[in-house]
Amino acid sequence: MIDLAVDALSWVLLALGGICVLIGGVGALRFPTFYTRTHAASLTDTMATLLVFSGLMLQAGFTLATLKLLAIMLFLLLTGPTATYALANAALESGLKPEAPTIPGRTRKKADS
Amino acid sequence: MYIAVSLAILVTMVLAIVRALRGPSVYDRVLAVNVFGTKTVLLLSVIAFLYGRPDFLDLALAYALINMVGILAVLEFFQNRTRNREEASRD
Amino acid sequence: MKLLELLGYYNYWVFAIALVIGLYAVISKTNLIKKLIGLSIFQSAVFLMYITMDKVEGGTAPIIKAGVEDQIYSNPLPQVLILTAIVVGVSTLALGLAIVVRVNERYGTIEESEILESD
Amino acid sequence: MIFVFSLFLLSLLIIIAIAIVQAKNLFVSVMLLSIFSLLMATNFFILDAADVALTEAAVGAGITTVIFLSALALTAQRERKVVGGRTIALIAVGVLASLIIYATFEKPRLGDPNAPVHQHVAPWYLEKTPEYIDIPNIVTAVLSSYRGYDTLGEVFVVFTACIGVLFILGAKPASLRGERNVERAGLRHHLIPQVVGRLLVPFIVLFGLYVQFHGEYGPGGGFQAGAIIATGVILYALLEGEAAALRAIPRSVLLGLVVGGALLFGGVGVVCMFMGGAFLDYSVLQSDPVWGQQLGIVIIEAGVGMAVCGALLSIFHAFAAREIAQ
Repeated sequence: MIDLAVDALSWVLLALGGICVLIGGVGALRFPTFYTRTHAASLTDTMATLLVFSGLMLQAGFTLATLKLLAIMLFLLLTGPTATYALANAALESGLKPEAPTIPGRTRKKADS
Repeated sequence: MYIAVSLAILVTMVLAIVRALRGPSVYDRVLAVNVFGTKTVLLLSVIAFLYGRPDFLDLALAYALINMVGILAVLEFFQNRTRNREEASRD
Repeated sequence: MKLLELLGYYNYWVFAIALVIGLYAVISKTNLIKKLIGLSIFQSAVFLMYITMDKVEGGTAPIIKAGVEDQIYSNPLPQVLILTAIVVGVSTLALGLAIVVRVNERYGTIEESEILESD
Repeated sequence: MIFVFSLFLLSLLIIIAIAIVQAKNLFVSVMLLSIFSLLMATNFFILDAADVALTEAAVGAGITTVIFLSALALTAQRERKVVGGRTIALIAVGVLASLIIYATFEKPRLGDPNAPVHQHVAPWYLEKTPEYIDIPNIVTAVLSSYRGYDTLGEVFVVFTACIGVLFILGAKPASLRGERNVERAGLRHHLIPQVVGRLLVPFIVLFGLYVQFHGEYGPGGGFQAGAIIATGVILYALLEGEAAALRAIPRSVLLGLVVGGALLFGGVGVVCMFMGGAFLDYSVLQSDPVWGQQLGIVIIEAGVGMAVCGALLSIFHAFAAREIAQ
């Protein structure tokens, strides 16, 4: 019973993680400017990592693999946002201005008012 | 379930590659490299479980640790380039 | 099985195509760094061919699991050759880049055609 | 199912390779090259080569990018437009590709257990390693014991390449502008990479040591460990500036590592000869031949790790010093 519940929970986590990965990937492709794309990409760095690795850890049980998974998850959670920061900073320093895009055919009423 | 997750990761890898190929700026390409790096770590971990050999997680651990070095090198590269340009314009 | 048979040649095809892409960069690009990049693609293609040869159907990496009988293991020999070749590859690449850096200091360019003109 | 992944990843590999060659901006090429390396490592992993994948990861994720970027900083970043000569090259490589693909139909398909490669010495290695050496990782056993000569040769190639880079880049550039010779600060004023990076450096070195000494039991060994530890020190150099890294590990220590590692490898071989065995036959090192083999492998791997780590770091410092001097 407990086993089944743990299995089901890990599957739910894995599925949610997969969905997060996909959403982040689509965002990194579809968003209009560089800085918005970093925002989308960071979703795959943090939330997806958390969900997928939690799911895998539940599957692994109490083994050395769980410890390794925990280490990988922690390091990814540390390095992912740092790398994104470094990249955004490099772009800013080299003179890429964060500007709101003007999309033709679409008026941005809220921003104007 | 592992297969579904790895398929999702593979699709995201393709999206990242499309971003890397389309650009438009060099930073977008570096961003794609970064996304691709994290996705590789995820994929390797899931494949290790799919194979049933979770003791091969060392590879994913290696990538999780040293993926950032390349991006930091990019930051330093741009920083030095900007500084050199400033110095050149001041001279 | 059918799919596997098709894939069995696919790895070699990828090897062939990646090899000639690298070769193309080496012979047709005049930029010296681009040539070195082509060379490393060429090198990676060769690595891929060797590693493709080591795979045994139903096998696993050649690390003996204690207490498991009649497990099939992949061939360790190509792995040994390629493992050392990767590290050697990066150090020779660095040597090539060092020469390119000196060429740039001497001639002020890394384009092969311009170097030949100025000589 | 795993083979479908492999098919997919290999197709991506081709696309990336074409994009690398097509890109006019060399920086973009280098970035795509790191995606190429990631894909290659995943493919190696799927093809059961965990050791090779770990090597590709250790080298491709950090060191290759760093060395290429240093070289780009010292030269031009964009490629000039080329005219002519394209068609002949395209035809030549097209013919070559079709010839190779035609030839592959003679090859055994992927995973064929009856392929000639699997008939020669490999079954002997797989069967006799538990008896003669008794370590689980056969790749390490073959690398350092059965084919120790090869590995010694490779270590000397790395050594020679390192000496070559030091000779070529060590000479003072003719146009050295004296007052510009300032110390680069690194990324010292970036707080977030500073904090996270400082946290990571000891873990990277620790993981490198784990890979070094766990190489007999899992994927790993001297080559991977050397590259990983070198990456850790390079991270420190990026964060604190190159001079700080040189203060932590001076040039003399690096050279000592390179020379000492290569000498340690050769020295073990000579000691084996003095103790009555053949060159690099570790069985004579202890009274029990299996113990002797294991002792020999541990020492050899340590030598390899020292030499690789020292060589890669010396190369990095040679490029970085050139950058400051210019």
